[in-house]
Amino acid sequence: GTSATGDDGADGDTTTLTVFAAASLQGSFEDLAEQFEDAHDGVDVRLSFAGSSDLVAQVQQGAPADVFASADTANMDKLVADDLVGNPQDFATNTLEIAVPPDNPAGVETLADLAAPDVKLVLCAPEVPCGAASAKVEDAAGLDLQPVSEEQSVTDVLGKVIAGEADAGLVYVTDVAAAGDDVEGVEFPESDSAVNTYPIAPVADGGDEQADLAQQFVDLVLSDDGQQTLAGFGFAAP
Amino acid sequence: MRVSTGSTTGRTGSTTGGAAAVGLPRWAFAPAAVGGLFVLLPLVAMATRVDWSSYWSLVTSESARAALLLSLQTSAASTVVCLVLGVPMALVLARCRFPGIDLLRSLVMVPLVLPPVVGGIALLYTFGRRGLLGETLEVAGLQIAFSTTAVVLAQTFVALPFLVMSLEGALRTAGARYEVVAASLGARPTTVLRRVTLPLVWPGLLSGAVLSFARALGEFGATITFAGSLQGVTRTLPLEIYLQRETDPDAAVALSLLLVVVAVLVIAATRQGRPGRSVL
Amino acid sequence: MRVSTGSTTGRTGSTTGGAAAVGLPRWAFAPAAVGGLFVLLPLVAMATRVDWSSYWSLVTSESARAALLLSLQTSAASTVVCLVLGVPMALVLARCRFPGIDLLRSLVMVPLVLPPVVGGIALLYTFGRRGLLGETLEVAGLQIAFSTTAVVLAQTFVALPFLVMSLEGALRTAGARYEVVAASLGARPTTVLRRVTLPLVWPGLLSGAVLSFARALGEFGATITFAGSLQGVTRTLPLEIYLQRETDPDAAVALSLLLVVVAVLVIAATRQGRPGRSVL
Amino acid sequence: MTLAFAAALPARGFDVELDVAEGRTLALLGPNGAGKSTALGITAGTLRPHDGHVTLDGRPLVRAEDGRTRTWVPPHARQVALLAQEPLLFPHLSVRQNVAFGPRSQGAARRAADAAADRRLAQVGLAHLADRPPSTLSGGQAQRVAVARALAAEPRLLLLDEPMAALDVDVTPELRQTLKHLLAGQTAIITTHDVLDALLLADEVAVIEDGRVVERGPTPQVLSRPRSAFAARIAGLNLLTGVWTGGGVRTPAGEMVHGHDPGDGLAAGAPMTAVFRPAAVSVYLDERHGSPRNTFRGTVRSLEPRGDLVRVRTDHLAADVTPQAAAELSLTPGTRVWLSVKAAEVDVYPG
Amino acid sequence: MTLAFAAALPARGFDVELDVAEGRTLALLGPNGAGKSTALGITAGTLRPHDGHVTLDGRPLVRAEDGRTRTWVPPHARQVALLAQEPLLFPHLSVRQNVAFGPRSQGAARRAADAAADRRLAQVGLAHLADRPPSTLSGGQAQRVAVARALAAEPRLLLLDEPMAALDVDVTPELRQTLKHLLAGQTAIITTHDVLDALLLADEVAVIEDGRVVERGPTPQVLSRPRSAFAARIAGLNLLTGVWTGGGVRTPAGEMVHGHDPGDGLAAGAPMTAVFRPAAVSVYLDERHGSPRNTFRGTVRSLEPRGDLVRVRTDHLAADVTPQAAAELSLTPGTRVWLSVKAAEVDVYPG
Ligand SMILES: Nc1ncnc2c1ncn2[C@@H]1O[C@H](COP(=O)(O)OP(=O)(O)OP(=O)(O)O)[C@@H](O)[C@H]1O
Ligand SMILES: Nc1ncnc2c1ncn2[C@@H]1O[C@H](COP(=O)(O)OP(=O)(O)OP(=O)(O)O)[C@@H](O)[C@H]1O
Ligand SMILES: [Mg+2]
Ligand SMILES: [Mg+2]
Repeated sequence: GTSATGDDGADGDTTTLTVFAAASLQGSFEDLAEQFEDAHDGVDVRLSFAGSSDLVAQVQQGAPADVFASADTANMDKLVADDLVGNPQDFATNTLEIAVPPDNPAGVETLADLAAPDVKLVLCAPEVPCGAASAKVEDAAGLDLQPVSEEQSVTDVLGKVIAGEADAGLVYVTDVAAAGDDVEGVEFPESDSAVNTYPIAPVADGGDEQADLAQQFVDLVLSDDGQQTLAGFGFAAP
Repeated sequence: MRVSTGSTTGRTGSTTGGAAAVGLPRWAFAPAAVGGLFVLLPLVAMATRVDWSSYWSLVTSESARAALLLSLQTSAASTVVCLVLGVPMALVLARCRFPGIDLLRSLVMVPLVLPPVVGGIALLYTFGRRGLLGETLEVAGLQIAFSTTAVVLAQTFVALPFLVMSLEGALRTAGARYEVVAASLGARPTTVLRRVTLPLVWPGLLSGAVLSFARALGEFGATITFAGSLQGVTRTLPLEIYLQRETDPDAAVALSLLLVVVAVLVIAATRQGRPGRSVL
Repeated sequence: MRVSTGSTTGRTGSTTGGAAAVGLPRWAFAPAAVGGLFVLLPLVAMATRVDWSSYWSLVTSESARAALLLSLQTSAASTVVCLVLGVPMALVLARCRFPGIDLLRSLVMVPLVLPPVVGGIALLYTFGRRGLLGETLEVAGLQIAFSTTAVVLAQTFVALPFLVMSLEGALRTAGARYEVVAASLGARPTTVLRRVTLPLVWPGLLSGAVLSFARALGEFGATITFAGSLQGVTRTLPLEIYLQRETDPDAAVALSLLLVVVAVLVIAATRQGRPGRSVL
Repeated sequence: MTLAFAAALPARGFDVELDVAEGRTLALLGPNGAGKSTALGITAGTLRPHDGHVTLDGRPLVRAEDGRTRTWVPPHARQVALLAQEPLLFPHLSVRQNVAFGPRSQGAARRAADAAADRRLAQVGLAHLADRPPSTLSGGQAQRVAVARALAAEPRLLLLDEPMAALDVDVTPELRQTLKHLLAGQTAIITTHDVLDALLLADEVAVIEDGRVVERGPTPQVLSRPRSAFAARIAGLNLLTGVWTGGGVRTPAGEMVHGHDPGDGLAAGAPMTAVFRPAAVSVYLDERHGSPRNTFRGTVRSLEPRGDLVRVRTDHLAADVTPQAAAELSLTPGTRVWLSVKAAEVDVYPG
Repeated sequence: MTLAFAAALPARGFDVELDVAEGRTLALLGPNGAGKSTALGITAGTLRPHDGHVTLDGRPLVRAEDGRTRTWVPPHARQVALLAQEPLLFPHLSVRQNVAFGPRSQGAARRAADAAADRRLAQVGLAHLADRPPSTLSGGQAQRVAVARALAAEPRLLLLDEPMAALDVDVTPELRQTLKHLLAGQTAIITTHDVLDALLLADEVAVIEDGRVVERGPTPQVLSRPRSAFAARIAGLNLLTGVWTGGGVRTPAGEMVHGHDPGDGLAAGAPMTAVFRPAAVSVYLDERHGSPRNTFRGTVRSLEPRGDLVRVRTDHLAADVTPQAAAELSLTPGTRVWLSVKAAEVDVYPG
């Protein structure tokens, strides 16, 4: 996609780079965009955050994206299959963590504790990436978890835990970090069995100049600076 | 069409004598048609995307059937709750005057403007385990979270303003003149309500109930936030559609079409009973 | 309170003589109060969660201001579009009789029941580059999706039924008797519409417009799907709230409260102009 | 003919033919539910006939055949103003704006329309209420404003549905006089229950009963020589119908009525009408065989004061007697009486 | 007193005191906008007075002081049925159900209520319309159903607001008779513009003008010796007021009126009323100095047929003359005339 250029600014020379990123990347990508704007005079980075699948649908319908950063490979693969993006590269990984309310009312210490019948557990539905990951660790640990709800997104899981409605939930490390004091994270070794990878790619079909800029943004994300920023938000390196 | 369109000597076929209405200005039909198309075209566009060969198996899958059933049950239940709470609310708003009633009326409309997800959060803060009423409810032995009750509460919250609004409007337009006559004939307020007020605003009441039902049927944000999503317990059809969308967007569209058909059937069925008003 | 509550010899203070209304049955106040609390408590619960010390800086942050401004602009624009398309639609639905009009009326209500995200998909299928009208529009040089225009379209799609509904109801209740009188005095249909019909249903029109505006202001699902979420271009206040929720749920609630305040202000301001109907 | 009307609406048992000549006023009389308002509604275009046509100044306004409307001029283009039985003042406009509505709609400038409105309001005696909202008017005031509004539209044909009902004695004669003045030269139809309205305002009268015209003609003729029971009642006359026997009229009940000889050789058996004033009737408690040649039996139904006299109504005849006479005979409902009337007072004519 | 009424509503310029004794009927007369409906509304509880009280059978229905309502019995508990000026039949109920509404609401069983309804419908002559929806009734039919509905509620106090307006000649006497029958023993207030209603139905009359009671008393007295111009007009009498001069009454315009000597030593300057029938007035084109001792100047305003006579209305007096006389004098509106009346025909009394 191509974004509008030179639409504002007295010099009439502003270039806009549009980045579509998964909602969980909001904090880190806002920082990255600032860095990019500082380094590129006259470039204005516009960020659009939504669920990865929303973004995919939008790009498929011709949304004016220059870069797409997905929260999972499955969604990126859809765009690859449609030939809508260039070569995707993994730029971060994320693992699951147990989130519990600050006072941990059910006393959850291990993954196995989640199987206790009186623990109100919420998971992501298997259809969404975090749910798929949850299913993997469940398998790996040989547990049969009985959630009271299979949520649509990590945010929904986290929301229930923060409100104290659920005793525990499985979310990503970065989500626990972003939530601050509202939840407490409980790490567990089985999380290694489900490492979630974040790929990024320039969106094809742009003009040369845009494609250039898009590649530069991807490069920034993959650079040491970029990785450091991501680490600050809890992401692990790919 | 029965209605003439402002021509000086139009030729219109009509199948029986009787009341005639003033024509609409002819130009009014153009924007009306544009408006109609604006709503209809997206539905058509959706229908063209559906893979009709697999449609039947999709909508009769176990998860789809469970979701549809749950949706119908909870929507019916919340419509009943809306009626029980909303009819008195509309009566008070339409017929009583006391300081602050205008503010109250505006506040009752708030669920309309609140993004449903935020509404769900607010409900959590109220009826959740750690919410305002959570402890009271827990002492009373009521566990609302993650239950079908929570779905009904969420749907009621978003649907209630529809009923109140449409009934209050009908009550205001109908005025209180017939109620005054009934009272002077010796009817107590309850009798007036039952035998005069409600029958007179029947169309408004009916359309309010249908709207509440429709809104409850389509409710997603507040439900997922407040009640969660578990097949057969809290996963209504809209929630099922969202989930399908993650893996198979076209299937989601197909399920949405099912929702649309159900809604149109309900609305149309209720319209049947609605008597036409005579013109003069 | 001006209205007596069914007691045989009540003592009520009233500040001036004039029309008296039939009392409501006393029992009606209980469910009305429950209903009112059901809507109000969640708002209170929300308010108690807000960190008021940081509230001001939060709601005046650049992103919040941009989102609020965009929300107000787009909601105003879609209210105008709703009026332009919806008033003629309501007139046709209320005053014309032709085969299929009942089906049409039901279809126009569909955006109410459709989960907004599905509505957004349907809009994409229609106005997107690969949609039904996509090519036509592209030839015409129009790029709708993911622009501010798309936000207005999405909001109009979900808000239009509110206007049509509430106006159609008002038109039906008002009846056509005054229109007939006006026509017999020589007024052309356009004159009748402008000088009689619309002034008579003014309360219904106003409340329809307010509802549309409120619904547009709270619109989230269709907007994020059809218009995306670009700051200053398509990221309205509900989208901003949604984003905030990912990182800072309390900030999201605080922003929601801003939305509620804006909506209540708009609704209350419009109510002011609404003249009370006399009772007898 | 300016107005030619022939329409049927079987759903209301309505089938009526009427016409009104240029500048003339027709009074429609008839009992409640006879179809008066229906006729006006079809003419104004608020009702569609099932069959028939209405033509004004040679221009067809509506033509229908067996439920299908063939021609249809919408109400606003008919130049027919209808003052309905209810005043239906526009609630959102002031009294003056209501009256100015017609002129404004027909393109008059604001000031001209307001001036016309004020003139009409003065004619109905309500100039001082011009700035009031209609909701603050009393019932009679509203009706008078509605009259002014209909007049201000200056229609080709004016339809007035009981314009005088609910007006007080004070204003009725005045408004009647105003209408008389304004209806001169105005083609109009007026429905009324008051014979005075018909006498003063109408050139012709049509009597409708059960959706059919039972009688019509010039006002003085219909009211002095009515052929229908209703017209006789409204004219305050006693009416008996029967057949000519050569010397008099024999009613179906077998009574003989003698009157002025109608002259010209009438065939025996021809349908005849006999009419006489209640004041010409004397009431007795027994049968007299004096000079009055007509006597009838009856039972008193009601007694009503009427000016200086008392009107005694029996089953089918009425008599006006002095209060003294009524007291002497101690007439009360249920009293059996003989009524007698001199032949010289009875008008007999074919029909 | 069964009903004691004293209430003010300054917003309508209304300040009226009335009372009605047990089983009696009071007729409220007055011009359009005088406040008749307002008085009924306050009694029925559809309006709140600003000041004053209404008491029925010793039980206060409403008491207000300076805009604050102190006592308030809701309308349904007042046992006061109001037949408003518009029929307001419940559109969703059949005619029978409308009439049965009152009995049903007061706890009667379905069948008993329906039977009562059918009885009342028969009394107003509409038994055959019992199953119709109100929207299919003509204006007059609807009004008659509303009368039946009010009667069926069997209230302690019945309020009738112009029950006879819009009724046809056919049914008016009958319904009047029905009402006369039913109002015997029923405490009731009726507003009307028809003197016949007052004469037949009311024991007492109160005349309201501009929101004030200007005259009240037993019906025959008010209508034969009216003190207010309106009462005189409604009674069809000429009325002149002035002061006693010893030999006659001097009007403010300086005219002298002679009549029956009122006897008893009246002080010169006492306010006096002189009343005479229009039929006693003769009309001339020039001044006569014959036996009639009273002559007045006037300008003809209107001519109306009235029974066998023509009523000539001048600025402030009316005369009934024969059509022949009217034709001979070629009276038309605008003609300047002399009116004369014999002193023997003039009733003079203080007040
Ligand atoms: N909407 C309707 N549907 C069916 N029948 C109707 C309708 N309106 C009136 N009628 C019937 O049609 C007949 C004629 O009614 P219409 O109103 O013309 O009478 P009218 O002569 O004006 O009587 P009134 O003097 O009481 O006003 C009546 O029998 C009435 O019951
Ligand atoms: N809602 C109102 N607000 C203010 N003034 C009103 C209102 N209704 C009536 N009035 C005024 O109060 C006065 C009394 O009105 P009311 O209806 O009692 O008269 P009425 O005697 O019944 O007249 P009519 O014979 O015309 O029915 C009138 O001057 C009228 O204009
Ligand atoms: Mg009629
Ligand atoms: Mg009145």
